[in-house]
Amino acid sequence: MRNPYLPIPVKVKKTFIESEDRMIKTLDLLFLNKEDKENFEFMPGQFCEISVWGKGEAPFGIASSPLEKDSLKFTVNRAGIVTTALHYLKENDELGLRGPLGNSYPIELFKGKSVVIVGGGFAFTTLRALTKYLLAWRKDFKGITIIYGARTPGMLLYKEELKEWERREDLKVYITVDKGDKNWQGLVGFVPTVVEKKAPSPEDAYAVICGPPIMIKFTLPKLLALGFSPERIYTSLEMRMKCGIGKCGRCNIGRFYVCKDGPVFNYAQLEKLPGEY
Amino acid sequence: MMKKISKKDMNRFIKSLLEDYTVYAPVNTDGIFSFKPIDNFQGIDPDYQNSKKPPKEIFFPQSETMFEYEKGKVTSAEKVSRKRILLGIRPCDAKANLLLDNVFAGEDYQDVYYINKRENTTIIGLGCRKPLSTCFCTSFGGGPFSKDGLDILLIDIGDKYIVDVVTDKGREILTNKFTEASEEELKLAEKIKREAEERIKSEVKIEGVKEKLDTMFESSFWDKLSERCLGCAVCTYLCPTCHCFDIDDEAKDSQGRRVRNWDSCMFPLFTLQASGHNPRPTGKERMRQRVMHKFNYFIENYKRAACAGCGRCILNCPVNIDIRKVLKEILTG
Amino acid sequence: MREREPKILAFLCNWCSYAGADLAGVSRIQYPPNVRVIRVPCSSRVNPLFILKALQQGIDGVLVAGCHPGDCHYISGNYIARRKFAIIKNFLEYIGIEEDRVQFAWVSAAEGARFAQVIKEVTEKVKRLGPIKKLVKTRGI
Amino acid sequence: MPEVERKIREEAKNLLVNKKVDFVIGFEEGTLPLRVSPVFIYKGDDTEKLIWNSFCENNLAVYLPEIGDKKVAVVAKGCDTRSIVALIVEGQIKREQIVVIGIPYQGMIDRRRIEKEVEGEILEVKEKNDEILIKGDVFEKVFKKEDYLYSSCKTCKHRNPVISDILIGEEIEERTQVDEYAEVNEYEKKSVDERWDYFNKEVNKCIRCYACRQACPMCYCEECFVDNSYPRWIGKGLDSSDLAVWHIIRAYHQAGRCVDCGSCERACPMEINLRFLTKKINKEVKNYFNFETGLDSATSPPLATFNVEDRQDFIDSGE
Repeated sequence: MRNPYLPIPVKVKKTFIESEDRMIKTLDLLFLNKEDKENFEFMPGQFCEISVWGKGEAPFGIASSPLEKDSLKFTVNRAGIVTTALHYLKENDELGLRGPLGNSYPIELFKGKSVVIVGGGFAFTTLRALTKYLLAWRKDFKGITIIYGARTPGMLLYKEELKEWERREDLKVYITVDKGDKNWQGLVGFVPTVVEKKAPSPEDAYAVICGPPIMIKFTLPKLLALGFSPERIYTSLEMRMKCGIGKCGRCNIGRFYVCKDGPVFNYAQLEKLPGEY
Repeated sequence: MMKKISKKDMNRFIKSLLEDYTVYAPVNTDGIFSFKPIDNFQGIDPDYQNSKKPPKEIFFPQSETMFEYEKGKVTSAEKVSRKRILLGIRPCDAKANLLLDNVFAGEDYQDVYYINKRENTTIIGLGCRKPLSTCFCTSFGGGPFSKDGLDILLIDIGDKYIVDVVTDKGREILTNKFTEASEEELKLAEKIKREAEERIKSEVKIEGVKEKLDTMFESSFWDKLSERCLGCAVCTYLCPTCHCFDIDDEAKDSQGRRVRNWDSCMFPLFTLQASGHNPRPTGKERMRQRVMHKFNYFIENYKRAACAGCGRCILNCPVNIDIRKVLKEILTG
Repeated sequence: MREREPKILAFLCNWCSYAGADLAGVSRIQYPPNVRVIRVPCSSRVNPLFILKALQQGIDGVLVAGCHPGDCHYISGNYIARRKFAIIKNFLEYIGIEEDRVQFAWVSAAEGARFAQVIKEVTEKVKRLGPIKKLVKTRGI
Repeated sequence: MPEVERKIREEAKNLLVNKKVDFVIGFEEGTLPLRVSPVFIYKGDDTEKLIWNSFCENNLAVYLPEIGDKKVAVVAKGCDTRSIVALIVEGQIKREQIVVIGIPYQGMIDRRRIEKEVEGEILEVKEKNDEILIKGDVFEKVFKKEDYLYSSCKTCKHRNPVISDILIGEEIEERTQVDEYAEVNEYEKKSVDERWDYFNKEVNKCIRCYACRQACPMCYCEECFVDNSYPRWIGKGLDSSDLAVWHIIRAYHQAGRCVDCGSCERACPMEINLRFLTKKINKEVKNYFNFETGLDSATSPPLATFNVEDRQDFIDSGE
């Protein structure tokens, strides 16, 4: 019987500071054992529990796509003990990893359809994984629209990639900030407003939305007004998690455990659940 | 299979088991019973009603090392070094273990810590001759002499026990001191059983509770119910079916151990996120979660309520919140 | 067998006792090397939890030292500290922690020699008690 | 119906009907013998639920820091009123928000002691003057109330409410002769190792349910030190060192704040002798600062203030 609580060893390949306040960092990890690497199969939307030896364990969405070779990325916002410790790590430091855990974005459903990706702040991590995945299989999908907002230009994640995506002809990218700076030439305004203005077509389309609760709260009605049905709006829930496998109880909402039955849900599902998230 | 054994021989039998097994039995410490490993056995204390802390802790200890580590080198503590006997547990708690099995040994992820202990334990239950007025096991399909979840059930008929051997695991430990019970003795056991069952007066109606709760999430009932609650974890820690836990590292530098400790949905910290957001910010949501989880969500997932009717939460709540009353109010209110 | 040297933790207030320790140092006054110093802004900064945490981790004795009454850089910090220490010290003794495990002293910036003397006395007392056994956390921290 | 109970209902009804308060916190019939349950009454008609007897053991002041801007009447014994004063002193509640229904009382009955003295389950209880009649399956027994009071009630020197807006019942004569620290003094005579062994035995019963903390009116901290994650002071398991630190600091944090109502001990499912800890703290607070909690709302809590002349015999001052 495999012990689902035991982490497998990984090490830091690279670290990268994402945000101007230096509070968000991306870690790229490598598996220490070949068989662990081979067994590690995941899809965008899933998450892992990362152990920092001596500090503890915390859950993080996987920010890289399974199609990125030799890369397993996690973007970490510094908040508590584990995230602070993660920020102090250097190349080749060893860590523990459990996962992949939870469900993923329903990419099978997206095939042959358009996808609208709406993200805010540092919740863009698994959306990056999703975007990379969709772009790798670009022809399998119709239109792809990305709407992504952050407080300031310096707080946007994956800046280089965003630029690259903006240059591409086969996807629409709208980057917005709450407050620009002197070099900012893009959109200024909150994500819900941008969604309303740019009005991505709901026709044959799915929407995936991740961000702070307040953003989701105001974006959701806009998407519904545009004609997206609740069954076609997906999101990933944030909950305090520990075990990651539906035992420890804290991420329980209704009959579901967010770690095991989620974190990805559509709004038709969420409407039937208690609003405790 | 019905056998019998004299109490004297029973004591010898348990002592002989100590050679190969770790035997957990109810131990009286300053008037409070708990299941502890024993190194001698002189019979069950006549004052024993039930343990304060439920025997779930034999499989799911309140504080348990999952593994030790030194940097990346991880040594798991999942193995059980010795086989175990759990002696004297009450049928309600045995039933509760079956409910916990759903969570820890269900269809998806297997909790090896729990399963290893469970599989390596033979459970000898002791029927309740004198159930308390707070006992309501019969409301959940149990009873003072229910055999569910037991390997052996003991029925105290005075100077001897009638030994109801329920499983092969139970049969395996028997010795030649266990002899066939006579017709008369079995009749006496039946009588004792009947009398005990008649003593259970707390009938709690469970049918319809789940359906009623389906409609009650937004009800003001939860405000009313939670206002007197102090927000401690007595009800959840003493509950034989509550299974929530926290995972914590106790370490110095990069060397230490990962521990899991019981946790409770009654604590605000249970769901508090690093951002400061708490999906269950007040006592109302937390009380609702406890009741809903036991009598709605659990039923939806596993077809039965997460309650065995042991009455511990009733007896020990510092402000006398009585789950029987709560369930009644849910149905009638 | 050689006796194990006790480990002692000293919380020294920045303005007086730490300066006193400094003076002892620059004056080359000898004192036992058993003390590890944590500099705190004021003796009132010392939460009794700090003391307990130290004992939990196997520190054999704790000293808290601050300015003499009336000399506090923050006017009244040491007066407040004195009240806290009165309670915690008596309480720890009451529950069975040996009296000398936790000690308090006033040492001014001018008292280099006195600092050395205090450390000497504290060390001797703790040595007499032997290694700490109570309250020590044996697994993790 | 006892006179006190009738008066409580009457006064509560008046307060609610005349909209003097938003709700009344009192006691209602419990579901078990020897038990009552705190209750919140919002309507005049519901005041019939209110009861008063020798089992009203909870300190209802525990609910007050949570009332927000509501106006609340609370049924309070002597110790409870001192908690209310302490909460006012610490700025947790405003005096004008609270209508204190004060009840002088001789003390509450230690239900656990009674339970331990009978064979089998108690099924019925009657209170009659100075006596408690207990009935079970096969027994009937009479207990003299005075002999079965909670230990905190037995040594209580402030049985009359220190503040009250409505006083129900006659004031009773305070006991000035009891030695409230007798147990502490006895304990102090033991050797240091004996003391540690007892302390250790008691705290090792702890299951970290925090009922003691939750039952205490003074434990109103937004986040308790044991729940801090950064720094994380102690482990959350059952390590006896962690249990010791939890109980040391819990008691220490009560310095100058504990009214010795005994709620923590009654709430504890493991029956840990918690008062032997807080009582020592109270003794030293009295000793060093001549302070008793909750007697007046003008004096600052002793650990929030100082006196230049405070004793410092435990400090090496170089003199």
